[in-house]
Amino acid sequence: MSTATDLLERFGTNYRISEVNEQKADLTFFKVPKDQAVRLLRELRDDAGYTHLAFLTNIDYIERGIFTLNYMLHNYDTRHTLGMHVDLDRDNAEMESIHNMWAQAATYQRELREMYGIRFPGSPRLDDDFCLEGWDQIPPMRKEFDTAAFSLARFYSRDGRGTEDPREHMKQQLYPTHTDDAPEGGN
Amino acid sequence: MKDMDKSFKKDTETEFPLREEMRPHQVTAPDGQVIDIDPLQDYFCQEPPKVHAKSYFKIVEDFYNWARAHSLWILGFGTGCGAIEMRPLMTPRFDAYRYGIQWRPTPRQANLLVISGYLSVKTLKRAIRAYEQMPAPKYVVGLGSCTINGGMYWDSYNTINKFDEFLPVDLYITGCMPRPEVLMAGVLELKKKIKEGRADGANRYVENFEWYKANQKRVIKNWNMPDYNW
Amino acid sequence: MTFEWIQIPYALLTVFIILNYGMIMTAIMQKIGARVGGRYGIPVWQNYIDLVKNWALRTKITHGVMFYLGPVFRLTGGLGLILFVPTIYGSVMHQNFSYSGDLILALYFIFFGTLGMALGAGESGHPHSAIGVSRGLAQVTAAELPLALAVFSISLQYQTLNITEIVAAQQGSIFNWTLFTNPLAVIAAMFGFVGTMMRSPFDVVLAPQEIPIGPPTEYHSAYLALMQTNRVIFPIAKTIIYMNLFFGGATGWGAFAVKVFALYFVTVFIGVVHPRFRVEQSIRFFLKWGLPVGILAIMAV
Amino acid sequence: MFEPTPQVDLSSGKYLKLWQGPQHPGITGNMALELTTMGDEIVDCKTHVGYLHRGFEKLMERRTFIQNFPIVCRIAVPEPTFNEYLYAAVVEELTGIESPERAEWIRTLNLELMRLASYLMWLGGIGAAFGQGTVYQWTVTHRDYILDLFEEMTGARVYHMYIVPGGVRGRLPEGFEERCNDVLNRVEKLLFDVEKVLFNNFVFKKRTKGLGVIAPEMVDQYGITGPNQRAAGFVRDLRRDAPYLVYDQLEFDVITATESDAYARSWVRYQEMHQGIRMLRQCLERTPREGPFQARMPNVLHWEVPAGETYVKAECTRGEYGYYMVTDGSEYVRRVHVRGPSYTHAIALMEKLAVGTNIADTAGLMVSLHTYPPEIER
Repeated sequence: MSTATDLLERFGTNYRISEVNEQKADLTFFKVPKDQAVRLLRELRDDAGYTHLAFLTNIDYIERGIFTLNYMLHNYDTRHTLGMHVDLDRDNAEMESIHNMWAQAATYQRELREMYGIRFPGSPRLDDDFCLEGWDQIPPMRKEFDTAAFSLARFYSRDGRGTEDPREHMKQQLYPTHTDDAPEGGN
Repeated sequence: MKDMDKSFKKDTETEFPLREEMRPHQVTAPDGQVIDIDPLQDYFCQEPPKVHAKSYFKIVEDFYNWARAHSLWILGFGTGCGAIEMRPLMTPRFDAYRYGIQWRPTPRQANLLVISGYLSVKTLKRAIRAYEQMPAPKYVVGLGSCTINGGMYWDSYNTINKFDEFLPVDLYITGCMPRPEVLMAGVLELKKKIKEGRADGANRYVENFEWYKANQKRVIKNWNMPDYNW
Repeated sequence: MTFEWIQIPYALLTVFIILNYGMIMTAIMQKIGARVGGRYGIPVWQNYIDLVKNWALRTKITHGVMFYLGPVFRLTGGLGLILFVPTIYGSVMHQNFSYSGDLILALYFIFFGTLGMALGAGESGHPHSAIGVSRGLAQVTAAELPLALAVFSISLQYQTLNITEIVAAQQGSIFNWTLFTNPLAVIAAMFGFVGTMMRSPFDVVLAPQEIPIGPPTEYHSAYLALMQTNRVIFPIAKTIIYMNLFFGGATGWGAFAVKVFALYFVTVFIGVVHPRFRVEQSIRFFLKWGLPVGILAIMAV
Repeated sequence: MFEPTPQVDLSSGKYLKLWQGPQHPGITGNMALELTTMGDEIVDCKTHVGYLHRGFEKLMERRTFIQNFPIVCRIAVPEPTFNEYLYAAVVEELTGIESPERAEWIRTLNLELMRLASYLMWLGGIGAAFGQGTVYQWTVTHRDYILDLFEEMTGARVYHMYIVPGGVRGRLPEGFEERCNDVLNRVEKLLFDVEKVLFNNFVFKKRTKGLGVIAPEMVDQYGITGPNQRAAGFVRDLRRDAPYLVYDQLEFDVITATESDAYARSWVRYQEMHQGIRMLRQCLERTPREGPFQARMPNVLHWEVPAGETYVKAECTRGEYGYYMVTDGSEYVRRVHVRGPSYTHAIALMEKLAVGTNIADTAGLMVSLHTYPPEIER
């Protein structure tokens, strides 16, 4: 699509844009370094017409030790969506706040602070509780947090809930003779 | 759960800070008078709850129970997704008003707390407060499988799994989500229970007060309210 | 009129009849409202069951003396209104304690309950109560203005402050009613009537959405039962005054039942098709429409 | 643009802190507004959410792709179908499965029915928020008729679990068209009644006109989408701008207004219901009666979706609803983010619009923005 290529050519000289992925005609993902991100966002919003911040979220790549923030911008005129990735250090995640550019960004940053522990210095009400109240564990959306184990440990679970591996279960349902302890004539 | 380094944890060693308006502070009235306020002391009654005896005569108690059964006032508190099927219940299709059921907007005037679906920890705290503010013969109905054993959210880190550990439940209604017909059947079942005098959850709650409080405090970490909210 | 001891049981009988009539009638009105929405509605005896249930509740929490007295004052307003207004014209039994200046007393009692409630609800310390009370007082005051003007107008017209005499002057033919002899006053008074009956569009005081139910937020069990009793007595009592002043009174219980029902139905009829005003909007409404009509009514007389 | 809230000295005794919710009839769903009021006027408003937080995004990370499918519809309670569709669409895009044309039509029918049901619920809500309980009774009942259609079509009233990746779960039942048309006629009749009772009512006009005006320049700053945006004069509708399913073959108008107050927003939604009925009639007429309704699927029990990421969005009743999914080639999803339009409407926008309004208008303002808490916190 020409819009995405044009755009990346236009900003490619000033910004270190990498990993461009044209997912579909109206959606392009790319990556910029952390120090250039907010400057590029501002330029995209003010000069390139990407005025709508659809959302801001984070992907946890625990095996690589990074967080990847994703800013999803939309241009209403060309109807093109841009996903801007920014890598953060997972152990010391901190990012510049964009609450001055979009009003709803403050809420997203609050959520990321609570769910991943990413700091956004200067963002308003950042440390207020967002969804969780009295949370005393590591931020729950981080990959190392095991929600099932936590739930079993803290919220009393009732007896009688059986968990079946769907694959095993279906194998038993479909090919009962292949299992060792198949009931007689069961199908 | 794996033990991670503490840097991301919220600080639990120190107390969860009280909200600003909950701390003791001074208020200057418009006429210049300065008033000391300690919200946690002044706004609540610290008296522990007590068991309420039944009426002395059985026939009177039966009559009262009959009236209670036919005048169930539900607290208008949609705690979860089950609330969406409570609306058809109160509208022409099913019209629960026929059975003396109506919404009350304040817990003081309600007898029946319907926990409509999953309870997050944050809502649990409010549900407990609402329950404790309701006047005494009060009933709790758990709606949907999420209140029974967690349902779909059995492994969620923010929803409780077994509701009867926290409040005395009189009746569970199963389903995800329960249809209005089931709600109706459940309410009629509850009526039967009340008429027979078996729905005494309020007294059960008081008798096992310590156990319930221990369970509640185990889950609710920032307990910034008195033990019993009148 | 001289006082006789037999009047006391007679008056109590009146109150008893009105209480039961009110219980059934308000339930029927609720049913009518429900039918508009397409529902079947509550059973007609539901009010009795609710009353018994509220008496039977085991927990009773108080917030102080005034909290106790709030519903009591409210009920006093309703009862006082009935006791000093002749219910059935020409009947010795249901003449109650009517005397020569009872119209003034009735006007006072209409307001009395609201004031008492304000004190009691204020004591409960709930912010919603306080907001509800301030809204209620403001709105009732504004709604009373056209009523007061209409009352001036008809007391000028009939040259008396005695309700019995006003009713007597309207007997004979339907065209002797104030409704036809002084229509402006009736219109002004109906503003006050609709405005103080706590139904849409003037029920923001008790509105569950705008503020959870206002003054009675903290009331429960027996307190609420008292207020429920009042809630069925007081509108009837108010309707009786209107019936006496403007619609020729009632000469028997049959006429009473029909006229009160019809008058009460006016508010229900308006209520089911209108959303509610905000309090300052309703005040403005009364001042803009009710007040000029009231003044015109006085000028016309 | 973020504006710092005014510093309010609570100890001065002039202000009253008032919580509206979570237990409050005048709030949509289970959330809370922390209002600081002076007299009857709100000087500061803070939204508190999280009462419905279930951690969906975490739960989806530890379920296989097919296990996710029954739980996604629970994200937004009054409108589960949009979640089903978007989840299916996002998986289809990543795996390259194409759902057959018949399924596309049935999906559109399903989504539009859901939109109508959701709007009916909202219409009752706006009536109730301003004290018009009669409209509420009417619309919720008519919504129930639509739920009956859903039950016939999918087997469930609320959580249908009907739109699966690769198509839909079943064909339309026999005689569905007549029954659906019957319901549509009834709803249309109801809408004209509602117009008379609610939209022409002078009290309603007095209450809603001029309430909560969204200035056009706020739309992009706050990320406002959907009818809230169209009421501010923007002709933007994803169904027309980025057609998905079969919307490019349907005739409908994009409804806009310019006043951008609560009344205009309500009016836009009311008109969209009529457009919805129009589209549904076209769908009923043109849905293919023959052909497959499900694509060939791999064995879903060990279904490995290739690595990739994408974002799919659709126009739901409240605005842009989107699913962002990152996969890493395993049986489990790496990350799902659900973009709900209420996220910004209920928090950033509500906090801004509530300042300066009357306490009594809070409920109406809230409903006029059409927010559903469960999609905020998921």
